[in-house]
Amino acid sequence: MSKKRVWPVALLVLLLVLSSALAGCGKKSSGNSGDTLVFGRGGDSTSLDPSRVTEGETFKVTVNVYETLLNFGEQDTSIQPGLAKEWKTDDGLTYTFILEEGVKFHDGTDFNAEAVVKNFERWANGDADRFPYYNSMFGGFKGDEGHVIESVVAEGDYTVLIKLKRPQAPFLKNIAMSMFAIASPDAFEKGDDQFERNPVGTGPFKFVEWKANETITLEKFGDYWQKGLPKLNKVIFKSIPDNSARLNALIAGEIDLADGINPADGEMIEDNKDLQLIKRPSMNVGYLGLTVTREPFNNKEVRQAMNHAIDKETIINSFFEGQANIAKNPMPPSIFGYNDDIEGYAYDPKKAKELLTKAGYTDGFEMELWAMPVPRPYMPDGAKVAEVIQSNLADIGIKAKIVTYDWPTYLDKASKGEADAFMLGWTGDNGDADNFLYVLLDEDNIGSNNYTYFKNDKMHDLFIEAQTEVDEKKRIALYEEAQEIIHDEAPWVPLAHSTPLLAASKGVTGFVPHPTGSDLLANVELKK
Amino acid sequence: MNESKRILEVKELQTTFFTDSGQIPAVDRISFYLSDSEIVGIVGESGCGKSVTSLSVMGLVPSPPGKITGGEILYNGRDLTRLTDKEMRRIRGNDIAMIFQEPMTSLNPLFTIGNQMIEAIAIHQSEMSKKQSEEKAVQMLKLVGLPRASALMKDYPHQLSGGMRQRVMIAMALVCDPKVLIADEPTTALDVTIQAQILQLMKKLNTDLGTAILLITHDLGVVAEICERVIVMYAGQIIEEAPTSVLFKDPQHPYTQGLIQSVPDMRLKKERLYSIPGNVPKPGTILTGCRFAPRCKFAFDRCISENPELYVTADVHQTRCFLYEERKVKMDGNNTFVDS
Amino acid sequence: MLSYVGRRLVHLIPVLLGMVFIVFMMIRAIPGNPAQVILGQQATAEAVAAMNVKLGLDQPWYIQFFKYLGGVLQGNLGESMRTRLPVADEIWPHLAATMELAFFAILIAIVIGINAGIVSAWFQNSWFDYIAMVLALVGVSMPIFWLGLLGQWTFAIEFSWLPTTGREPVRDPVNAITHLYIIDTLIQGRFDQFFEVVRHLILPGAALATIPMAIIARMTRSSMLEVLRSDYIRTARAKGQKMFWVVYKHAFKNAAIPILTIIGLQMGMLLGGAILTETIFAWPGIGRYIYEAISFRDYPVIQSGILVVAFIFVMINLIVDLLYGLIDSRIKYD
Amino acid sequence: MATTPLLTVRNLKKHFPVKKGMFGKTVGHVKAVDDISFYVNHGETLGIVGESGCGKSTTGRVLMRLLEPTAGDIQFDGKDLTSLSAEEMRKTRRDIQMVFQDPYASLNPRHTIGKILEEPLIVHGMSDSIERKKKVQDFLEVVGLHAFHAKRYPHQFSGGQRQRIGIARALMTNPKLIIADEPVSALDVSIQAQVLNLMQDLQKEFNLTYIFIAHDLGVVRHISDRVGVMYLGKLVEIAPSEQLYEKPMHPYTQALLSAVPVPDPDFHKERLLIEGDMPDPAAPPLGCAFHTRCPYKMEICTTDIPQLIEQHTGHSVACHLYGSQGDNDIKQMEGSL
Repeated sequence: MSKKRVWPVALLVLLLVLSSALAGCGKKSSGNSGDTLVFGRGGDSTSLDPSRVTEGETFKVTVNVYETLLNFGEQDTSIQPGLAKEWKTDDGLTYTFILEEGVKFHDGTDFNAEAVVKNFERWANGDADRFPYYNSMFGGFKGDEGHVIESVVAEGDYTVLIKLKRPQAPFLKNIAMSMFAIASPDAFEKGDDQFERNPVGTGPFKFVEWKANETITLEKFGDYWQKGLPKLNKVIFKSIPDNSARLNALIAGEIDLADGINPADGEMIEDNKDLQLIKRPSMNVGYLGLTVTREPFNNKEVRQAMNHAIDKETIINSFFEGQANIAKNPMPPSIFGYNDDIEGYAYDPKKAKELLTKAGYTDGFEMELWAMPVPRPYMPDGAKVAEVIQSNLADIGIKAKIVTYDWPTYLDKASKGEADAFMLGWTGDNGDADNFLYVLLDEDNIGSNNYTYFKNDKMHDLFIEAQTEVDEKKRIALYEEAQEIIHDEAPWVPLAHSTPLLAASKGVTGFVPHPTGSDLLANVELKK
Repeated sequence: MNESKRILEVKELQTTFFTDSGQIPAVDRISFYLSDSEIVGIVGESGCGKSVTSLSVMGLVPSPPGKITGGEILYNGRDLTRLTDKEMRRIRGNDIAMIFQEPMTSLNPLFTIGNQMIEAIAIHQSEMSKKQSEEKAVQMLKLVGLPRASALMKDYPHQLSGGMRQRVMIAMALVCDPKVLIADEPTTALDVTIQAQILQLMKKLNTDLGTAILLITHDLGVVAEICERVIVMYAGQIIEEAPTSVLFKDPQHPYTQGLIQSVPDMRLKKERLYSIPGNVPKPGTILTGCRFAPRCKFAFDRCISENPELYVTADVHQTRCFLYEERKVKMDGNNTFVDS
Repeated sequence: MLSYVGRRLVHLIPVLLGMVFIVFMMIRAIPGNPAQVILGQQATAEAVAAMNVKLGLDQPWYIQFFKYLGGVLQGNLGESMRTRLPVADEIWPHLAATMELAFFAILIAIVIGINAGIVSAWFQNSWFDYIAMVLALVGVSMPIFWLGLLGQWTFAIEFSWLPTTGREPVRDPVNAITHLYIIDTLIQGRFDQFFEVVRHLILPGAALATIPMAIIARMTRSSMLEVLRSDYIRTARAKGQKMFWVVYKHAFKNAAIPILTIIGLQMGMLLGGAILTETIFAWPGIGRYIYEAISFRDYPVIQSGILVVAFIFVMINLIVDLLYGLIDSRIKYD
Repeated sequence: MATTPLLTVRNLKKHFPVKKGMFGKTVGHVKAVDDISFYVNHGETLGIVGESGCGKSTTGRVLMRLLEPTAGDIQFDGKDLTSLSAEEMRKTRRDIQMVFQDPYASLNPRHTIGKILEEPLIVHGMSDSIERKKKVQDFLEVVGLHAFHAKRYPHQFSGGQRQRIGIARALMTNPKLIIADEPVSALDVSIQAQVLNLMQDLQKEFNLTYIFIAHDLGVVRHISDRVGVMYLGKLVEIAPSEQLYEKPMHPYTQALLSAVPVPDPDFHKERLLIEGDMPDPAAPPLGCAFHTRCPYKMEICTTDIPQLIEQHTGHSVACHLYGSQGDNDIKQMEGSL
């Protein structure tokens, strides 16, 4: 009998030996080779032509391949020189850009004023399907009534004149957006489809290879016009969808830099002597939208009551792990025009209850509370946050039923005004107040990004005025006033401005995270 | 009567099944022997323990739940119950072979006849080359009367009729020249004309090869046909044993008598069959007194409380019945218990 | 045999047509507009309308359906709405990645699952049986998510034996030819890379193998238990055959058909892509490809992706059916 | 013997198609029952014997129209069963009942015996529940069980008891004819005798007519008045049982009888051993189906199918050995009885 028992044991031993034999041999790949940086991120790019997409993963790559006429500041959205070393305007209608000389595209062709003109013509002659961002930022295309740009002309080899039909306040910020990067005309003239897989820009890195859903590889552009840059030889963007797996890969040394770190992992990274935690300046807002066309949220007092009822601090401490600030306005403090004088609605259930009574809802009411189905930087765990809100509301007698849909459905239904109250957020594109306030709360955007259907004539006038006002100070005053209206009308419960987290191995230096989420890697070095 | 060697001797064998509802002694202290070249029948109804007896000898009692819990099985003087697994495997198929009731399911459907025949040779005669084994297999198939033996080697069991399969089973059992063949209901699943062929074959092989045969059956006709000696089992015990001619002429145990008279005789038509009242007991349900007492019309008080021994009533005849204690009772088996 | 295969392939056509139709209707029934998703939250209504025209989504569904069908019949699987690439070009690298992983996983599942099942049946009610079956039960109910991260933590971080994610060493990428990296590295004689590719397969392969392994083990056990009770097993034992051969030769071949069926089904399922495993291990497989297409309402990719997966599924079943005949000569195809 | 038989079967055939190929084309037929004719008189027992695959069970099922006959007619009690509608046939079935080999398989394990026995009464329109229950109890007693058994379930009974229940169920509708298909072959010898005796008692008590299908020649002889022998779908011999067993004419019958082991070691009989197996029913031999195994095979046997011809009073045989005098017409047979 005992002999019979031997062989299952033998099988187990065999399996163990096999598995350890396979595993034992492979320690070598964990060491870093100093000149290649592997950047682990959540998703793949959809295209490498930044003008054709709206999605952030593309810009993470293209910001290193392409350059724009103007740049944002290192960690803010101030306007800095880019391919244009100088620029000026007198009336806010005609802009003159003086270009850098001696800049080459990766294909060896020269960057000059003609190339800039060709890029702008390409966009202006397109349509909303091809260049969605151009459409939204410059009000349409050539021939459209709303199209802001009158003309783009070259004056000599290194001067470009851009004339506008009417002043556009955030024009320079728009020009600095990664979507409006200057590409080699030779390359895009070969056709869109070919071009978006083979990007040719002037950036510090040139494109090498793209394995869908896997890696995008860039390498140092030897003829880069800024001497001494880039410092790395190679950058590989690797898609690792799961946040925990990405962190594991970082700890294991397979990647050097990882974005999308769970707030909960922050502490662990700080404690790890091989890693560094990197905080990206916030340019987002997470909020609870109240659809003002639906009862009882058509009542301002009810909306204010909601603002008083929700305990933002608990939410931030519990689910953002402290990596966020309490929001009181619809845009983050880093944006010019932020009204810091506004006093946020304090967590005060008693007051909330009073407001409800005043509004005629002494016994509360029933409502649907939509919880975000996907984690976003501005809302790491929609379901959990919804539960807190639900219990906060229950304290003042409001019965909230949590509902959720898959993400496209959620957005689709919310944009149709089908939600009572919905969780959502926004990450700024160009760091302008207009990109938050007008886009998210103006009546012009009802049916698209104004999910609350909020409408206020005075506020609308302020927005339109601000859009054409070139004087920065005056603009700030206009936006501050608008924020007061919004605060009083309370179409939202602003929740948080989160600080997105990244992590890198200790050897990574020179990495400066940008609020827009697109990080320039030219100055990054990797030391063993 | 038997001067020849006792090749197989079972002494006080007890095989118990350990089930959730308790221990069931399927075979309860039975003793018998099989001499060289002899054909002995074990006859009985369902649940009497005859099949468990044969499986016990082969060491093939399904375990769990079954287990040999007592006694000895002596093959050429060696106690099989004490052998190791490996030693027992050397006996199985080599010294003692077995064939089963269901030729339809007893051959592996996914291997050719040749494969299964050669396997049997390879296990015990590893010195034989593949070619020799093949020749031997074909030779055995011919011996059991199968036509086109070499072609048959490549056939699968489903391509053969039941009778042919049983012949293959016999050929396979005899391929290593065993001294003992245990045949468990070898013809029950076959048609009568085929049964007749198989029985004739077994008898011939017994004569030609000298293989001793232990034939397990429920069919008294089959026993009468080829067995020299008969053991009658009832509810896990041997209740009577005698040479075939003696047993049929002078059955002593009331059960044996009843059994013989229950069978409709093809040669003459009786108005009414004799029938034993009651039901065949499930194994393990009767544990005190004579196992047959509840169905026995001669049963008296003692039969209910005490189990009779197996009394030797003549040189060659043993009966487990109080009526034969001290052989006081002599009866004429032919008409004593009939018609009443 | 050939006519049988032909007949099966003919029968396949209506099945696949029906599938295409059902998938077509289903993805259009769920809310969400691809144009909106492609254009992003900033898009204006006009832009969305223009995109709809561009994508042909303004047409009635039956016109869209027959256009798509017409394309498929000509071997054109359509073009991704999101990346604007032909689905046929895009799908292969993903399918190859999934195939490599799935074959590896099913191999693990078969080798371990079958042997565990056989030994469990052989020593029914032994400690091995109990432990194996408890593990199998746990295996079926184990969250892959948790298992995958645990595997990464243990084998990649604590012991540094295996890589955490991906299918190739990032800093030394494989030059893709067939996109089956095992083959590609061998063709190019890069045995160092081949070894790396195998190492990358182990963790996701093991995670993906868990459930099929458990299912195969349980199916093998029950199938073997039934077979081990049959008469021909008794015959084989009565011949004096060693229990090992009785079990592995006589019993296993007879128990193989239901096991093969389960393996076929599991294989089909694995080839359909395992979104969770592919997500945790950053595996660029077909599951993630289709999943992402669903989030983007990328209709052609969803349709063609599911069509391709269904086709593979049915083909595997056909192969399994043909294997039956190889195992059991009683099964005839005519 | 001027009475008309209870059942007369003429040229009955049951062919099963053999399907093959891509479109399930019928490539041949298994002639399970191939042109057989016989009759059964009131109150008698006709035994049908033969080896497995000879078509005896199929015959039983076709008579009940559980299987639809391919050809031929079945006159039962003045009705042509083959021409009845399904509804009429259902009603007629109360007069013809069947008893099966494996009573366990035909008893619903979830119903009590009482319910099982009541069912045929309900089906055939006996509406009074009390009366039905009374009848169930009566019949349980009749077959040697007890009234209290009505509350039990099939698995609580032994094989012999279950067969008694099967018989009771058949009797519930007061049938005229009972077709018993291997009713005792699954039973132990001692139990078999009980059931056979019971069947004989019931026949007398209820004036039943039996068709008794079995492979055990001893059992068939014991219970039958006349016996038919089937081979490969054909009736090869039919005769009063005495005559058939004493003077079998067909070589197959002779072989069959001589093959049966007799429980008497001193009985030595002349053995006619036939070689080989029954041919494949899907491809029966030409001419006489038995010629492949027949020791008396003649030239004609391989070409001509022998007709069933009455050789002596009531003793018909289908064999070329016995010439062609007489008439194989069934009417002739009836007339001479």
